[in-house]
Amino acid sequence: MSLYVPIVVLGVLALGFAGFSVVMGSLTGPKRWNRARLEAYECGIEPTPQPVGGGRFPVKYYLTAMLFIVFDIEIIFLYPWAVAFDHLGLFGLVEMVLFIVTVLIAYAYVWRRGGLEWD
Amino acid sequence: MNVPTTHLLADALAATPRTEQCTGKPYGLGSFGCDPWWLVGAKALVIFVFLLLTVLLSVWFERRVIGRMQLRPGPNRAGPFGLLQSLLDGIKGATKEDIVPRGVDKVVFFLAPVMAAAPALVSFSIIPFGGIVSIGGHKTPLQLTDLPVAVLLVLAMSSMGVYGFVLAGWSSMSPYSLLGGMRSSAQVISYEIAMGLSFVAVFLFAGSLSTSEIVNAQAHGGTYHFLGMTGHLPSWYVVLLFPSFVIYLFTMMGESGRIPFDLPEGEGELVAGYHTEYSSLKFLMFYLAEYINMATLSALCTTLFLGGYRAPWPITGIWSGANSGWWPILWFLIKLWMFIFFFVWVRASLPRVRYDQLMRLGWKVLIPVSLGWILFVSAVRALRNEKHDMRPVMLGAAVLIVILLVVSAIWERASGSGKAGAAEEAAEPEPDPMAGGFPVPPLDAPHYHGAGDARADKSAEATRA
Amino acid sequence: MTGHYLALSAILFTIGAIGVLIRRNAIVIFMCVELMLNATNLAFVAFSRMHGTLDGQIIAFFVMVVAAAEVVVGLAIIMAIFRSRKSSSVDDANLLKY
Amino acid sequence: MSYVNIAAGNISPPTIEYGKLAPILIVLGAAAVGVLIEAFLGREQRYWAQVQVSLLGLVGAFAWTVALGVSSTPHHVAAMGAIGVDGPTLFIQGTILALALMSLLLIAERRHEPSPFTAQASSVPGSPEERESLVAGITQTEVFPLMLFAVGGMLIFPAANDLLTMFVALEVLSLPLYLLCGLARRRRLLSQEAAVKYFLLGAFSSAFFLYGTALLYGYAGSVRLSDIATAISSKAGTEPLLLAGVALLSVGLLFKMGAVPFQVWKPDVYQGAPTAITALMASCTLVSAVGGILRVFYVGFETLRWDWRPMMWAVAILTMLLGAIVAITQTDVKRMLAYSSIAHGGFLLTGVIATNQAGLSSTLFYLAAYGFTTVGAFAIITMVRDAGGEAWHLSRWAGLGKHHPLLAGTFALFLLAFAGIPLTSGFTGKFAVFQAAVAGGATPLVIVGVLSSAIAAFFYVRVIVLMFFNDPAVDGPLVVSSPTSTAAVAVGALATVVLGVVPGPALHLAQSAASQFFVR
Amino acid sequence: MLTALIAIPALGALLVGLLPKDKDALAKYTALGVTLVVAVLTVVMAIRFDNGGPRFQFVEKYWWIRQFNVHYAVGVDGVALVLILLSAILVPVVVLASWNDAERSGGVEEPPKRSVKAYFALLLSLEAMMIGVFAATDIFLFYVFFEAMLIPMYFIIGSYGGPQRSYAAVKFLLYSLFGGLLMLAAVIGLYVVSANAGHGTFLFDELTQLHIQPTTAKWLFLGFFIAFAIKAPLVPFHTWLPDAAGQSPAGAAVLLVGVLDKVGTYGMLRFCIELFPGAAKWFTPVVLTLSVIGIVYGAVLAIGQVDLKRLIAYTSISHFGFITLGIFAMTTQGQTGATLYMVNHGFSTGALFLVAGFLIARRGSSRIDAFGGVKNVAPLLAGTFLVAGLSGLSLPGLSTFVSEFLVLVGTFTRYKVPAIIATSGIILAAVYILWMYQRTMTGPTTEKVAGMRDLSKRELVVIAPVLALLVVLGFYPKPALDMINPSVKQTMVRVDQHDPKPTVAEKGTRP
Repeated sequence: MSLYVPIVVLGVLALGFAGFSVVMGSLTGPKRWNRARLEAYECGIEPTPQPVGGGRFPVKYYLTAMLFIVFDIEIIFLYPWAVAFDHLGLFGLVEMVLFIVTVLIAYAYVWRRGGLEWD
Repeated sequence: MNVPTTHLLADALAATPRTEQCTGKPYGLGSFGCDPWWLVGAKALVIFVFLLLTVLLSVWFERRVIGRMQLRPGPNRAGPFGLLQSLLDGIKGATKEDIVPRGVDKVVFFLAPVMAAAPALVSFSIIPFGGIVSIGGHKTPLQLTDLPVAVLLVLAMSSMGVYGFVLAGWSSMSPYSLLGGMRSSAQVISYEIAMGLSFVAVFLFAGSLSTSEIVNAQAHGGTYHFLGMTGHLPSWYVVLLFPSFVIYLFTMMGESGRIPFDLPEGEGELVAGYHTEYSSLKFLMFYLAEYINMATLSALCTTLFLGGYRAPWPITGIWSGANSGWWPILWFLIKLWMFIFFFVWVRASLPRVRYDQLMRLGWKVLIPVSLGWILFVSAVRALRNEKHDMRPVMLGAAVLIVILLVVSAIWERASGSGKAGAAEEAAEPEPDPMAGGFPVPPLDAPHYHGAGDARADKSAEATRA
Repeated sequence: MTGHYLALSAILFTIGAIGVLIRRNAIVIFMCVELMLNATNLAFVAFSRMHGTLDGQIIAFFVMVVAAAEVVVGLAIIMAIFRSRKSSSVDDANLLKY
Repeated sequence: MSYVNIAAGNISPPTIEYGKLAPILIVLGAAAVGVLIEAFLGREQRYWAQVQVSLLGLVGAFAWTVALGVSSTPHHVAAMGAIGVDGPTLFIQGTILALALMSLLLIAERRHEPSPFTAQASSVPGSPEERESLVAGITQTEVFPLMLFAVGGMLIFPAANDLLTMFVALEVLSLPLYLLCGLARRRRLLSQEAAVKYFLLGAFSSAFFLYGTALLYGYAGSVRLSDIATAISSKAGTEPLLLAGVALLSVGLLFKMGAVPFQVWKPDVYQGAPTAITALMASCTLVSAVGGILRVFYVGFETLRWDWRPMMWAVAILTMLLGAIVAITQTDVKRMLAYSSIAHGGFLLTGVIATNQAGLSSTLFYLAAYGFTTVGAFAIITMVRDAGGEAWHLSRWAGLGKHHPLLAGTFALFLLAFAGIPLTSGFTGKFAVFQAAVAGGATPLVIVGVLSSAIAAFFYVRVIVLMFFNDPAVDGPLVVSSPTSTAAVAVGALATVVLGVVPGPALHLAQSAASQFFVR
Repeated sequence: MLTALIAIPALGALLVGLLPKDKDALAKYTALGVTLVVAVLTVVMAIRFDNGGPRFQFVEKYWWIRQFNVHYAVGVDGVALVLILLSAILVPVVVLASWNDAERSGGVEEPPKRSVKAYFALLLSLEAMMIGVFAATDIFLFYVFFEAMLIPMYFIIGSYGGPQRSYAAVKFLLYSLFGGLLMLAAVIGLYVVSANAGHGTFLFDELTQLHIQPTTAKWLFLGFFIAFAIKAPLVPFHTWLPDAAGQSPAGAAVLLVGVLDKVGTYGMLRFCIELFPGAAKWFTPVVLTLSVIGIVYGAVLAIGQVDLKRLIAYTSISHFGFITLGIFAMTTQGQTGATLYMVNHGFSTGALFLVAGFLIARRGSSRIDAFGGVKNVAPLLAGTFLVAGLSGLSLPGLSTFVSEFLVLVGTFTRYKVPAIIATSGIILAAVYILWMYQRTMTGPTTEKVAGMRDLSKRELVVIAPVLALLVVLGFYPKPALDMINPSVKQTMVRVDQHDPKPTVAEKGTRP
């Protein structure tokens, strides 16, 4: 575990710094109340009222997130395979080709069905 | 070890080279985890300070360079060559009013900048600055720590950072911020896939995910016959795995969210994206995160593709001591700043791309190309491991690649025109993607395919053509 | 040490299970299920440590994959019913009865 | 402990016996081809291409399974022990494939109006988008690859020799089914509701399965069934870890087959899903789930018999009784068959509890017999139609025997088979299972089984009464038959009669399949 | 030979079922032809039956389901043969009797729309099952016929019966099915016992050699007995019979009460007693009590009935009490009498139902008070009704007298009190039969009855042979008795305490 301790040390340092800065930011600056300034900034027009919870995300983003999950998981499996590749011989190659081809099939489907289109 | 895949993966993880821990010989994973606590603290602090300095410096650097490229001087008042400019900017930021708009989700609004900045800093803990040196009697590597899964840490931290952006956008309760946050996350995760894929070939050759091991693996490239010369070429993966490197460069730009891929904060459309509502030091935290990310990505690229802290080939040929002692830090910094310069250069030269172009590049070009490249590399390597004659294989692969490229180019052209056909009809009432107050994609809507109605037929014809 | 992890995993699993049983929003129920899966992952990794074999960690990979696939399918289904009914409460889904 | 300690031994590449796994691979391959067809073929050509690919895939896999069974004495583990290729497994897989073929005939049915499946699952029922797609004649063809994926999972599930593979197979078979459930064009809200319920409960139960797996892994240090069995027999006493693991695992397994108290999803899902999909679930999924239960309890927990048997007794008794009793009050024909399926699950469990070779072979036979009958029955349900789709309410079936004696007669045959009347396959199966159970010392269970059969007979008979002895409504439902669904009905009826009158060959097959037990 | 007897009606059923829709007449003639062929064949077989020969004759045995050790094994002894004879003779009679039933059934108001050929196909398949059930010497096969038999009967009652037909049909089916399933459990139990003894079998011959634990035997006996008691029907299980017989068309009622229910008593005699002699003895007091209750209870209820068919059905319950009494008296006389009683009851009740059917068809109602003074307008009808009725009350000279006498004598030799009580049944029988006759046939002719036709030729042909048989067997029962006696004696050998080779089970229950 000791390998991870330095990361924690640096992480604490980073969190401390960032937290400190954010808190300091609200303390050091001047406070001049101005009604207009507290509105959401929309280039000067009347702000659009936002529903609680920040409104809804366009569904495209969900789609992207789902696709990301699919591919990210592919990567999970690719890494150990890559590391052990030299030990696995042709077997490793064949299996991974099958695996990647499978993912590519899904990929082709999504592509053709417009899952990757942005407008 | 019973399940085949279990078997395979377990073996794979176990395959990290085993060395006695803390002997320092050979230099690798085994050299880590034996520092005394004060050394760990000192190293962490040094990295922290180093990063802050890098940010200050690179902000100045960027402005100067861009200034030069645009035939103007850039900041030159504060300090020699304007070096203190960015520091002063920071101080000024701290004295500005910290505006918390009405209606924001206060807790998240405060947390978001922290979540953006902190992970960026942490990534750097696994970047090797150099080999083993002696500090206070301790032999210790010039690297905070290393893990068997070091590169994953970087990916994990960049994903953590995304939370900062998304939450910033979400908590601001403003349409621009929200859209910026969403875009940012979509962009980062899209490019993260390609980035993750670009690493695979590196791991394949290095046989490890540990950064120090990867650097080591690039030291001894074996003997390559190059222009009739036999020598120990520094087998940097930038040479060996050039396509991976190129892909990484693209994804690096995408991940950093800088021009030409700075869509999340595209001023023209989104004011300032997810940090529109931020001011004062909170805003600076996002700023900080961006520049640290830039440094991290550059450092990672250096480590994975440019032999890390190792001196480049001609120097090692002349000077055998170039890779020992404290010298490697120099080589590392040179390479790092090369990349930072590259970032700046790109920023100065290229315009911002459109969002759909950005996503298209990520999803439709980088991902398939990297998958193909992985298949190719692994096939070649597997066949070489099995002692096959590589020349016909290479030839065949080359032909195949050319064919694929041509086909995909034609395809792209064709689907592009199909898209144009569809766009032509955009005036017609399209199915409203936000119908009923909730966005569900018409995944199967006629205009995506063919058949159905006249206009879809047209586009289908175009597709077939 | 392993015991603590296991206890935590059991607690998380129970929280998830109770959540599934008492919550009414389909998405929340679904998240509770995910919590259960992650509790399982924790148990696997803890056992893996205990036995000194890697199997448990590998299994965790597979569980993640499955969980991801479930997310994709589940969200699609829940969205479909949400569009039709404008509600994701399972109490409103009451057409099927004994 | 750090990574260094974990690092062990040399890596030797695993081996995979592709030949022995071919049936699974063929089905999954066909599914992948199906996805490609969806991606690259024009809308008009998709339907036929999909039907052909699915048909070829299933027939090919079936042929290969038969070849595997015939060519050599199958008793191997494949893929480093993850998949067992043995007699019972091949029998179950063959059954699943045959039943899937029949279900495919129903799924491929496109003669009814536009299609029983909605073209766009995401569109709101009755919305302009939906009408647009209807006018355009868009049909749903993704059901074919989805179905093939599900069938692939079903093939792996009973073959899986370790719990992880089993879990993955469970999900591979479940996830497409969740989606398929929500695709009904008629009665969409019901269908979507069924999908959500099935999904949430299914995910819930698979979490239990997984936690059980984790506990067993903690107990035995491996998820392989044979290792667990070894651990059970070598470690003295029964640890809480083991018992809790078995219990949680059983929850997941019993859920899939719909045993009480995990049956709640079944009626809802059977009712809401498109009938062709219901047929698939009622036959193939049940076969697969019971196959998995057989393997887990016969291979993994065999030595623990005395601990799980009481639990299974209770489950079996409750399942038989509840299924039979609640079915009586049903007015929806699919819902009634769902409860009937629950009751049949109870009978199947009787065979499992027998834990002897006869129990195994009789359960195998019962699965085949029940599967064919149930697909046939659901096929008939798709044929009896009203203006609003299938005539689901039982009252609409009144007097069907007057106008359509052949159809009603066949349905009556299926119902009689469900009830277990001699000379139908249902009787032979029930007899086999009960006989095995009595031989295995579960006589009281058989008594309960007999009682619940008698109760169950009531509602089957009621339907027959309705069809034959009641007067038809003036605007009675139409019978819309087509070659494919008629073929499914014919096969189902034929199997029901043949397995009832001359069950010898099939029984022989089941027995010789079971003669070697499961491979470890 | 036996296979042919089973196959011919089965094939006939298929043939009739496949005839074109509008060929009703052809269907009728085909059915009649087939049943006549079967009847002739059966008579031939009865003649060729060797009374002194082995117990089971015309034996056939093939593997059916090897995995279950199930054989297709048929063979007849005297008891089975006379019952087959009964069925084979009654079926053509019924076919002829219900010549127009199918069209007319379903209540008077309903238009004739039932399928004619289906009716006759069902009748034929029922005949196949009935012959099969008596011929089977493999218990599994017996069970299969036993259960499968329900289906055609169920459809006959349900489709062609009276206004309450579906209720009656369902009640009939569920009762029988319940009993059947209990029997199934017992059959399985029996098999497992035999398998545990080393050789799993369903063959009757081999099972009788089996030594069964007394407790197990009692449970198994109960399984079989309840099934048969429901079928027979014995008193607590009888409630389906009046409904089923009352609602079914006359012809079917004949078969239902005349033959189908005999399967129950036949099963008691053949299986309950022979397979579990010890248990049978142990249960004898209970069974005797039930029988006696049945005799009296059935008779009393019969007196109170206002519906012709229901009345006849209740008389049958009383008669079945006599049969079980005879069987469980465990004497040769009693059992021979009981067997003969089965045959006679088949004919006599058959005749009653047939005549009642003629009456009802004419009047359109089955209520007794709807008739009156029939003999004035239709003397032939009244006459046949009287003869049939008299056979029902066992008038000496008619065959039923012989059997009832044998039963009572046989019972008396061992169990005096039940026999004495049972005798009261005879008196009650006189009451219900004669009173019924008086109410329907005598007295002033009512308006509705006035136009009633007398028996037609067809009806005469139907009723005459049955009545003739009643008379003939009444004066000369020897051929039947000769046939029955050897089998019964063998049964007695199995059961009797003076058995030269007592079994373990018997020792255990010896008083």
